[in-house]
Amino acid sequence: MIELSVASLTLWTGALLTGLALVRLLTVEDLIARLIALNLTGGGTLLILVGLAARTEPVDPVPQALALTGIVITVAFTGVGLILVRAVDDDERPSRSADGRAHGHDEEANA
Amino acid sequence: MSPETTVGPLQLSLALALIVTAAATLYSRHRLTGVVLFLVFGVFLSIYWGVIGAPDVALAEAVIGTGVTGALFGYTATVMPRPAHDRRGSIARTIAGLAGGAGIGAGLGYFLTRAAAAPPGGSGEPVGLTGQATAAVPATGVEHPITGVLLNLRSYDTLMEMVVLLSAATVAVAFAPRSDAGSSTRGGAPASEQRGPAAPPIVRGFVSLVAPVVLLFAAWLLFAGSTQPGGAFQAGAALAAVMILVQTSGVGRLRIGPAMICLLLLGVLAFIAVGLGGLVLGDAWLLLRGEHAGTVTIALECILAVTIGASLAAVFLASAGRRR
Amino acid sequence: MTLLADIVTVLAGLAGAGFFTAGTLGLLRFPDLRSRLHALAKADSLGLGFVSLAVLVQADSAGTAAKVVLVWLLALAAAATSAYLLAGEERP
Amino acid sequence: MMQQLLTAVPLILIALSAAPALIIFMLPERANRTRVTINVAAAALKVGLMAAMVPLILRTDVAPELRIPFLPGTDLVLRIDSLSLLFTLLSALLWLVTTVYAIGYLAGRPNQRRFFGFFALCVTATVGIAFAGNLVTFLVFYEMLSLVTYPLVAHYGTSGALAAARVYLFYALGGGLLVLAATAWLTIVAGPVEFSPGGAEAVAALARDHPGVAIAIFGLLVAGFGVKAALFPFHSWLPRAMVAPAPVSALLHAVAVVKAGAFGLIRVIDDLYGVELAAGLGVLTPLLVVACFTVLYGSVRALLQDDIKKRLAYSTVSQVSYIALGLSMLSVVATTGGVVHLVHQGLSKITLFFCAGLVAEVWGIKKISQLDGLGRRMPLTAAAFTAGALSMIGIPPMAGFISKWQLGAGALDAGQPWVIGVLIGSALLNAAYFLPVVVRMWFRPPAEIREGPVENRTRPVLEAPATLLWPAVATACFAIAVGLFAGLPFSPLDVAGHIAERVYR
Amino acid sequence: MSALLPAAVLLPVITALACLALPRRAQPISGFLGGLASAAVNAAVVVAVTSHGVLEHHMAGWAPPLGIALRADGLAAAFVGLTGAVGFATLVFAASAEATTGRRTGFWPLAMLTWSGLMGIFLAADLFNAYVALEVLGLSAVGMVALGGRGAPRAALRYLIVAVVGSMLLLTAIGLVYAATSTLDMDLAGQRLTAEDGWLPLVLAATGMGLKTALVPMHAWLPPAHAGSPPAVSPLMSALVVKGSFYLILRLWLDVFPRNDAVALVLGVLGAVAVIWGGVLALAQRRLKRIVAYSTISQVGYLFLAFPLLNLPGHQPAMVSAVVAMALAHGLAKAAMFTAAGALMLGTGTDHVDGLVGAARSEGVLTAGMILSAVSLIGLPMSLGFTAKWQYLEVALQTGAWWIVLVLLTGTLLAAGYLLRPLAALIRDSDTHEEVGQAEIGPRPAAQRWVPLALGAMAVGAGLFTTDLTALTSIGWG
Repeated sequence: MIELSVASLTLWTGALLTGLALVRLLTVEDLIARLIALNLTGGGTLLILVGLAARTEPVDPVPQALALTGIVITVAFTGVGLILVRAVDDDERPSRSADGRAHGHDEEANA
Repeated sequence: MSPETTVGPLQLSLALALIVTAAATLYSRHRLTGVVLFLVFGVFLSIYWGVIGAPDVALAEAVIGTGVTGALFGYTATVMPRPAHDRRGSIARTIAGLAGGAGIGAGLGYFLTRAAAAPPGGSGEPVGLTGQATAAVPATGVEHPITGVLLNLRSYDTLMEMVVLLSAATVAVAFAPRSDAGSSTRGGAPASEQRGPAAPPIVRGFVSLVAPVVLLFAAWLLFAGSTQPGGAFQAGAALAAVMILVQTSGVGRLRIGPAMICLLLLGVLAFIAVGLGGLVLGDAWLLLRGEHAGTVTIALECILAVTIGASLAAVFLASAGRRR
Repeated sequence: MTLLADIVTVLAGLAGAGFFTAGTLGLLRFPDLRSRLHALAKADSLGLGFVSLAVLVQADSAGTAAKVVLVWLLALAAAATSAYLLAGEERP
Repeated sequence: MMQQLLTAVPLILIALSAAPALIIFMLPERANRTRVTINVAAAALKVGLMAAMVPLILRTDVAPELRIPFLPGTDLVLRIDSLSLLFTLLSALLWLVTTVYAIGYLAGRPNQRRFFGFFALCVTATVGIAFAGNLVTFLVFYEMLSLVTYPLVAHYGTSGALAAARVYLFYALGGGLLVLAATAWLTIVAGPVEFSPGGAEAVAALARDHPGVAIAIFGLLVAGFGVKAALFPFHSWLPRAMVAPAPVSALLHAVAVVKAGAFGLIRVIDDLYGVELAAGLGVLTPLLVVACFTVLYGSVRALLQDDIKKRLAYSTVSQVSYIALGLSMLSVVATTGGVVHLVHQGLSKITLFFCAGLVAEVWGIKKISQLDGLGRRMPLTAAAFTAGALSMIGIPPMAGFISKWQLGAGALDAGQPWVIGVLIGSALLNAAYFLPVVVRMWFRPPAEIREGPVENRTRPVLEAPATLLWPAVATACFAIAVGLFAGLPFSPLDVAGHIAERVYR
Repeated sequence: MSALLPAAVLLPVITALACLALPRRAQPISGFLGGLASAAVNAAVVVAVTSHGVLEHHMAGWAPPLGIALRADGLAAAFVGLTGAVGFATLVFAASAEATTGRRTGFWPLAMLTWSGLMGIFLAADLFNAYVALEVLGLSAVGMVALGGRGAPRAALRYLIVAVVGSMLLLTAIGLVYAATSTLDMDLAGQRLTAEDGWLPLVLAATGMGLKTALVPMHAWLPPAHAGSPPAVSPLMSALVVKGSFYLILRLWLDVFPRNDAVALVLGVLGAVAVIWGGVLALAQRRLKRIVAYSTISQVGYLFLAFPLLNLPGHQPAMVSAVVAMALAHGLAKAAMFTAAGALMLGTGTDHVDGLVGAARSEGVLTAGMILSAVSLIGLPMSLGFTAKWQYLEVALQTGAWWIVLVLLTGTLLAAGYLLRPLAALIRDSDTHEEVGQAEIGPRPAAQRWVPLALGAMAVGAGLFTTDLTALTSIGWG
């Protein structure tokens, strides 16, 4: 096969992934698709992170720990993102939604 | 699976598969196909991590990056009504998007490889901290280097990471569906959320079969973490999977109530307690050396796993709970 | 002993691959949801059985073997339940 | 102990004017009585303290000073020298008088708390400007003055008042910015520079090495201060700001704000560059030309105004330029004339503004054409107005004459005879726009008044209430006294002479 | 002594845990007490740094490059002090009324987590640890913004996406630095990083942090997020959260990345554009909170304007103290302005400028607070804003950067323009009844009156302590 070290393959995949996802992130307006693109960018960045540092024989444990932390942080952000998507959906859907309109006066004040 | 230094057919095909599924997910026509393709992408990515010799990251990607995130996306996409217009982007826009993305990716890749290829900073010592890290791991009371780094060498990172999860959980508590808005019920909400249609027997059977196995798997992951890939995060995610399964199948009903909130607090509190203990006994925060370091780490991991599971479940409830 | 194991692995592997392809073909060709479910559930589960057999033989310790079998059983249960649910959705 | 006491004096004086402001802001709106007592007591105390300081400062030439670390390299310096003493004495005296006048004028009107609070803050700023020992401290109080006078100009809250106040603020802030840029540049090029009589040697060194930079900085400073001193291109905010209540126009636009600009010019020309150095750089002649032009331009515009306060405003524009005129001539007598005109113009102009306020308040007269026969209706006010007007024209023995005489002598001494022509011309113009008013007041039958309070119209003689009338009369008497007793020691002329001599030493 | 540093990061977390456990009624009390304790610890850190110099704590006993270190030098201590002061004042403001914290629970725990994230960034000496702290800050800030009224969740979502993209750019930069220097500790990386390795991570990190600090081309997300969030959240966002990502790029610029004039010039020019464009946009706004939000964009421009001057040899200590003074001045003044705006909005029900006419008559103290903060934001004398601009001017004039002098002066006039218009409306009380009707303000609790005044007074009063601030900032500096 073409001589290409694992590290640079990971690097290239990560870079391409991040590029693709970043462009789509800026163009799509459906919120869930945007969050998916965000996750893909996260995956791409972690690939780059480990790809950059993966040139020692047993892959260097420190970047792996960083990648692990990155994954957990991405899931935390995605979770909050989805909660907000639901909140946006409740706000902008004209039909009544289950959680009542508290603080009417505070409501239009912040419009 | 010791990683070959040169790229074999498996790695190449996986890399290609990753790029193709990513493109398909990003430019999928409907929201649900996007989510399903995202799951497929997650599976490929997990395998890819395993193949290039990062088993821990592979496991984490599988359980958290694909498992829990997939569940979150899946349920939120299905519960939310489909938007009026679906994403009817024209072919030309898709091609342009793909070309643009590939261009930026190629540019980034070119610069990154050039930077990575350059010999590391003149100090000439072996690249990365592999040597020093593996040398220091025995002192942490845990054999597996990754867990050693995560829970001892750089335990402060993990503590801050737990704070990130705590923050997500707090947002979940704030946005919990009114009926089970945890400890701060403000006035009775309208009809409390019913359980939905009674679960069909086969589902109940499936859940009662699979749930214990996954719980066992979570426990195994936790304890395996000290010697081989595994650890608190993966175990926590498995726990969350069980909770999500129970909630969605309707077998049981979870609320973000005082019990759940207590679980949310436990992990960070325990970590800070260990940190304080390290300061009092040793002379630095989070100091964990000596013979009983291993047992303390394991105990801490158990609590962390429970909290991570509870946090992810809370986020699931807040985002995917039925509104009507 | 290992020669026999290798032969079993190759054969079981090929059989598994064959069943998977059959399942996918079924998915593409069959007209409605139920027949597709039928093809997928059966062919893929069988295919997975063969693949796990192929891996089972190579397993170095009883523990790993038990885990592979566990994987297969869980996959079976999951396939059955999801097929049932999907079928249930589209009541005529 | 003596030295320690001395350093505390500047701080005490500033605190003396700042404290009433804070207290007034704390008091509720209706606490009129306490507010009045605080104001008058603080003003009287300050005048007393300043008067006690005069012999001490002039004779023993000690300059109490206070340093507070402020910026890396430059400190906040508060120093009392003879010039700051003269200016503070003037502002303290007129603050007392105007406070009495304002209490009468605003009785029964809303928002008095805000008015008197910012009024006291404005005087604090003026005192701060007087005591400033270096350009940075001067700038701090200069900008504070702009900010604090904004609510006073916008006091009535009408859209007209707000528009005028906004114009005023932007002119003032623009001026402040020019001074900020110049100060920063000067500090970098010549290091932290302090005011010292006869000019700072660091500035002299700068002028020697790169005169271009020194001239540019001088230009910026003069432009920055010229805005408040209402020099020609920057004067248009002054007439527009006449929309403010009478006490505000009186104190601010006759004494505090306008004089702050003039005071800035004195500090720059006398205490920063030094007159000889400035002359050497050739920057004085352009300033002289601008000053002369403003003098004439102000007088001509005043001639065309029918509204009393507008006419007085343009007269201020021209009169303040006399000070600039005096400063930009290389002679001790001219500088003395410039400095002493600061006091004389203040006293005379405040009398005129007081009378304008009186007339508007009692009879509702705003136009000059309605002033016929005022002598019969309000004899005392008319008399005070006449005294002020004569002083402005420069008729002996009034205060105005003394300073114009000095300026004339200075012009001869400095070898610029054409300036005398300008002085005579402007005196004629002053006469042209003041004398008809005086004549109209005394020798014309009283015109019938349409607007204004109805019940007053029929009454033959109606003087303003005491609190309004006596301040006007008092300042008129001061103007006369200052003119008559100019020769005495410790008179404004004597102090100005003392200052001028030290500049030329 | 150095054990104070982790305590400063973890104490807010413990308070957040307490607040999460308590019902909404009890949260203000526990939050207030926690805030008090955290502010005390912050003050202790500042005092410790002034007396003992640079503090360093190796977490878990491992020294860098293996372990993580927390380090507090003068620069960090200044920002720690700012967080203590503004954070505590805002918590007092939030405790005054439940309406200030938005319509959902969750303000108190999220506010304390934001505080902890900020401390994590200011005290970080490890690159990846700074990234994780930035994430703590980002996520809790997104949570807080989302507590607002109708448009808040959408603004929060947009802010979330901006925060994640910014962090990923930073993560890539950290990966590159690690690849080049095999260490994550900032000082060690700074020593080993060479110029040709250093430019790409610098560009990525600068873009990422520029995005999170809303530098001009990437500023569109800030106004809806800061203006739409609840009254108690906006001051935290504009005064502190924005400073977190700026501090990070400043720290990386000074400690890690080698000198790069091209990037410095680009950041400087973008800063200049931000000052002007932010000012112009603020002029066009009709709602008070939006004016203050766009003012943040303009003031952030000042911070980035310093980068071209930070690079020049010999001027670095002076310029660092200038940037710190500007950041602190903006922090204090902006917190005062937003708390005052929030209080006015709660009082009159709207934050439209015409709806606030004549509010000064009944809310004199509040208006005084706004006037003082306007003085500092415009940079009028005596205020910390003035002394900061003065230090900028001095360095700019010494190095002949005339365009920076011009931007500083125009910025001052613009700030005067967009700040004085709302203030004029407040002061204007149309007793002559020819104007728009008078605004009736519901009675404001004491905290909502005195917090803006206290913060405004600090913003102006701090001007007198500029020499002490310069001394503090230069601790631990070459």
